[in-house]
Amino acid sequence: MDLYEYQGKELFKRVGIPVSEGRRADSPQDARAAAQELGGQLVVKAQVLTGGRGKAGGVKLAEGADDVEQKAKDILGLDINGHVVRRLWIERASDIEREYYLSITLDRGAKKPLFMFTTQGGVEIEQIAEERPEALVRLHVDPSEGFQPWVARRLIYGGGVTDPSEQKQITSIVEKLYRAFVEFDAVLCEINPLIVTPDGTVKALDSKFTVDDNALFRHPDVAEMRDTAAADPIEAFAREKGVTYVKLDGSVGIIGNGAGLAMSTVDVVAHVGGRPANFCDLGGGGSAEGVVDALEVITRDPQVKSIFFNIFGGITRGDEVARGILEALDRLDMSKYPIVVRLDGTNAEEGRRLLAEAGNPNIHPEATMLDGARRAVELAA
Amino acid sequence: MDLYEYQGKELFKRVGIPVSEGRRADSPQDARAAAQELGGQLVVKAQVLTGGRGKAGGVKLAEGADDVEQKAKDILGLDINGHVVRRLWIERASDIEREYYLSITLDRGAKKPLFMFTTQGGVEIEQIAEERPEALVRLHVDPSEGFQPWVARRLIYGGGVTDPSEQKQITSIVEKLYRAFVEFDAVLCEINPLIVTPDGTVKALDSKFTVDDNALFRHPDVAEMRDTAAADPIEAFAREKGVTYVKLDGSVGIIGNGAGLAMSTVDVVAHVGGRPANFCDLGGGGSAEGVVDALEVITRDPQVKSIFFNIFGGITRGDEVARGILEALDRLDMSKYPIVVRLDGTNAEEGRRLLAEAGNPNIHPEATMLDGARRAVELAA
Amino acid sequence: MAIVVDNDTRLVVQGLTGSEGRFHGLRNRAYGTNLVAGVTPGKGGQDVDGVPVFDTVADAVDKAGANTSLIFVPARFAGDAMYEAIDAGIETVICITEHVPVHDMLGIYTYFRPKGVTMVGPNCPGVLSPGKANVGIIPAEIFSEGVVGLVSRSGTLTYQIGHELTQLGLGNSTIVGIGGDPIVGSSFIDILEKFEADPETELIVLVGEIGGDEEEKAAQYIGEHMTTPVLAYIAGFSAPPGKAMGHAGAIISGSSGTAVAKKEALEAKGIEVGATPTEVAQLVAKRLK
Amino acid sequence: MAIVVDNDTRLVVQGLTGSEGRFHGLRNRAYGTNLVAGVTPGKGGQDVDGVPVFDTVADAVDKAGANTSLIFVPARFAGDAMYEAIDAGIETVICITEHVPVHDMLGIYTYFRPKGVTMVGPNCPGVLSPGKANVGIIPAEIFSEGVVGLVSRSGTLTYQIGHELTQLGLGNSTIVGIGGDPIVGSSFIDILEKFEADPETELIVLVGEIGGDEEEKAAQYIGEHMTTPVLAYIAGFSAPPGKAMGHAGAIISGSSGTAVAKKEALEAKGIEVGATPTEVAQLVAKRLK
Repeated sequence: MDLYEYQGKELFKRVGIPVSEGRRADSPQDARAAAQELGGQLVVKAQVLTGGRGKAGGVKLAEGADDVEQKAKDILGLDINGHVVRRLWIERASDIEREYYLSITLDRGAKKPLFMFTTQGGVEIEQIAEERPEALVRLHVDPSEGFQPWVARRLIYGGGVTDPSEQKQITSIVEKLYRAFVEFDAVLCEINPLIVTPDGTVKALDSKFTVDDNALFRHPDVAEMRDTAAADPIEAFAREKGVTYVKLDGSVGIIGNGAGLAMSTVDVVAHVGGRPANFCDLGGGGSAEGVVDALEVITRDPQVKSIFFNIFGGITRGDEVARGILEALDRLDMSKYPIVVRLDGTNAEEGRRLLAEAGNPNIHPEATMLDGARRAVELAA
Repeated sequence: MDLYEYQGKELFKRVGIPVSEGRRADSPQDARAAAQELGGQLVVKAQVLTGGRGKAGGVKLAEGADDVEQKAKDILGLDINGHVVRRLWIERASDIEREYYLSITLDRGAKKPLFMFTTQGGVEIEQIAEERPEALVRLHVDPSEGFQPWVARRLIYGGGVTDPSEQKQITSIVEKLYRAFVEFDAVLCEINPLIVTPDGTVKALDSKFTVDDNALFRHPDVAEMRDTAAADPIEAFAREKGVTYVKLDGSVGIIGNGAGLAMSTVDVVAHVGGRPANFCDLGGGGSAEGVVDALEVITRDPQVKSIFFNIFGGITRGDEVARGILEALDRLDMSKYPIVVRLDGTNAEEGRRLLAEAGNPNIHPEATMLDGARRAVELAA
Repeated sequence: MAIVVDNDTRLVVQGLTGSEGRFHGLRNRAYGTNLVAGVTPGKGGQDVDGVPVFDTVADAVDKAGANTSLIFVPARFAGDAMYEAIDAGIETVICITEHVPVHDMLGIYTYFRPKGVTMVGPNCPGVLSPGKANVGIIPAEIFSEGVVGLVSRSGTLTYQIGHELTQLGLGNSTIVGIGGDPIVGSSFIDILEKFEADPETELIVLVGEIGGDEEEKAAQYIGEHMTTPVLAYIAGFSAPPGKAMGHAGAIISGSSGTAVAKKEALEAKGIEVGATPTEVAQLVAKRLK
Repeated sequence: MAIVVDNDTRLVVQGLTGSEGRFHGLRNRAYGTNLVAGVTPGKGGQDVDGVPVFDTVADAVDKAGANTSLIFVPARFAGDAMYEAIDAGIETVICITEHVPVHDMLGIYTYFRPKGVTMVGPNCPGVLSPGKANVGIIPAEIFSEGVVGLVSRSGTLTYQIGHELTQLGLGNSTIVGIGGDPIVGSSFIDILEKFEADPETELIVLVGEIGGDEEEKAAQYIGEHMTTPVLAYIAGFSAPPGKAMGHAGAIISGSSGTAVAKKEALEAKGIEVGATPTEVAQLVAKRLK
């Protein structure tokens, strides 16, 4: 789960990483109130879960209630890489002497957290990694060792920070960032830029914070931060129903069990000339109720013309899937969707029997994945 | 550093292990006030850093201010295994249905923390370990794994706890005891007995808590718990001066550098027929000031007749030791003590030269440890 | 021979009394797997269709001689269950549970690796050595004994490919679903190493998917260390670019991670990559002819 | 040959710019040890009598080729320094610092053991291979080259016994002070194993003291695994019984831990135990005659 800048900064604050004071604003009126409360020179920042908002006009300096309200009006509603701005973060403007970059992320290759730090901020960090890799210090932390002060020293001295006060402040931020990473079950905590002000104060001017979805049960307060309104409405509905769903742009609705098979089904539908409408993974459980939910999600997409169930049972049982399909046909208005069903694996025979007995003309059984894909593509035409 | 029962319970409370409410009392008047505050049936418990206080009459039930005051009078001043009772802990009496035993300690052999648990409480735990080892569950925790719930399950099911409420309470206590062990840098946390009351509540009725002296810098609040008055006055003075000193019962004062050499010097003095007055380790640093302090400590013991310096320099330098001895002769009244000095190792030659130049008749140089020991024994006769 | 599970497997199911644990545990037993015990705290002394249940894995090891554990407990208890199995002396730990927090796995991975334990999963379908033992949720009836080793990050995709092989009359030595999570106990390379050492395995099918760089690393490893031929399938060519993990993620993985990048990395080492599961099975058949 | 330190040692001193670090580091160099670097955060780029100082151990490894570290930093920073050395790829870490918290060592011990690093200390005098290298605070001038391996929990007692040997014309292959703390990087057994494998070492003197059960375990190990003869000395026969560690301590160590118990355990395996340092030296002389 990706957090907005202001949410990540809230978590930074909790572990003691210095950030600027600010207020959230969802409307020009909110922005005006925030300006009155905070006073002085402010920055109005679009809160979107994507990069490049600066170039897109999503970050503006302002001073005074009128100016802030106007800038808020300008920014709210902007479309930044397909994300519509609905929230703002109004914070005290900071003078910037230097810009650094600091992050910790889960390196799944090394199976260790990885710190990255450079004092060559202000440009795209990927560019530095590419062009001047020696300027980017990378350092793994062994999870069984945990954070030790030498880790901060390697970053600081490796990055060429020489001012003792800066060294001290960054050391403390590095330690706290590690704590945030572990305590909040993060997979990414990024400060870009980490700035030094003219009076020598080091602080986080932005935040990129991603928390492991699987660990949200340990962090109900973080889970509540999710902005369900920001997502695609069908994807939001899918999340609500507990269905793994990604919208694509075609006409063949696809339901598979297991991410791999579902992905492969999307590939095969494309391979035989069809256009997949979505990726939808029933997941491991695959109860009848889950099947109904999945169908309800998929049929919200008006582009869908046919539906392809590609099920290879393991922990998912073919009879449960069949029951779910029949239940959905009962409860939902599914009359306009031809449903191609390919069932194999655990209790598949029983499932095929149940479907055959139902005798619904909209159900088209197919014996193989490839044949199922072809049939679904035909039926969507 | 060993903590009193009530201090250990204070730390238990901080991590959430249930204990009875109580008050510390250093006088019968304190005890009366505590009784008035707490009310009901109480236990007056001697606070001493030794076992067997129950058998020695150091724990008594009492009810009402008069009774508690009287019991406090009875117990204060008792000598329990050489420890004079100066503090009491007055706590609410607990009804006991069953007595268990739970501890975690540093197993230096395995280099791991070791949990021990038995439901066969109420008798000496060493006896159970000896006679019915199968009734004592022992379980190491891997420090890199940390506490995991299965550890508590192994203890509970291994010990035969079957009541679900008890299982739940003990699981929570096991986890918290581990936390106390780690967070307070303990080498021992023992709950004996861990009781179950007739209404099924599990709590710690006693505590034995030992904190690593080397980690006290991380726990200034725990360091302040030290009862300097309880120690032998010379040992207390030694601690104050930062000198490692153990009083023995003889006449030859011994100063060595390093615990091994100091211990071996004590052995060799005994081996050649002398009676060592003490064990005193100058430690690694061995500055001139440290030497003066050590001499000041040792000469507080009226039994001391002669002093044997046995120094083999490594990090300790012979010239520093010599300077310390000369300094002490200058500043302290050392005229009645013949000092046998054996110097070898780092800068020993320089040290021997300094002592020779001083020409003090009380200084008796010797070339070997064995000769030094013999000479010191002669001079103490 | 076979790898990971075989006739010497003495299985304990952690969570045997739960509905999934019971269903698949007994199914594994019905297949012929030597299911010796179940573990459910508080249910020690009971039995599940004749299989003794213990309170702890240590009891299952001491009293029933278990050497392999299959984990079916809910995600928030799965880390604890894995540690319990490892510390009880279980040699092979197979965790089916999905949604295990990645920080839990970070600790467990670091912990178990130096101990020489074999761990598969979490979020995996388990391991099947046809004719010998089935440990997990793989529907064994679609596989037959044979010479093809199969290793996959995806469960159901594995069944699909195994199924296609069976249709062509080809069998498997062992099928290993390593799981799709960011951190799993055994990587492609760990399993490839075992297959390489298995005289029964004559050819290996590697089934990968988008994300991470395990397929790229496997390609490198195969090029450097393996003589057994390997074929591959990658899922996710039509997947939309994933949501950005911030700059740091991009820097770590570089251009790797896409299906195309994985395909290219494999082909650069001479490993054929099939376009569909059906095509992979056909390629295998051609090679083994 | 020799063990732990020798002519291949390339030494970095962590804390070289401190007074103890400087004194002993330069003394080690004067003895002939190849001192290649010092580390003091913030003093990178300086030098100590010509020895380059770096900010991090990683720099000392990369730029000066250090393979052995000698740690002289204060106790509260020693754990960090040990981790830094291990993770920088240092092969041999020798920590002189005393008063390191035991929980710090618990973590470090668990961490470094599977990595194959050699660690000696903390709270130890270091390691001296006469004629080759001296790493630590052992006064090298009292030792000479020879065939006696010396391993001891006590620093100064080691010097005493080495001194007695020298008086009798006997020299040492290597002198290892393992340190007296409850948890140290190398146990008696770790060092005995190295001596056993060292063709230059013809006889070993083990110097123990009261507390713990490392001497008892060493006796067992010697009986089972060693052909090189071992003699021993134990300090602390006149020590008063230590303050009780509560019941748990007594249960763990049983009756072991006293000087008498250690002496008996050693003698039960045929290992002679001298009554004084002088007597041990005489026993060695007799054996080597």
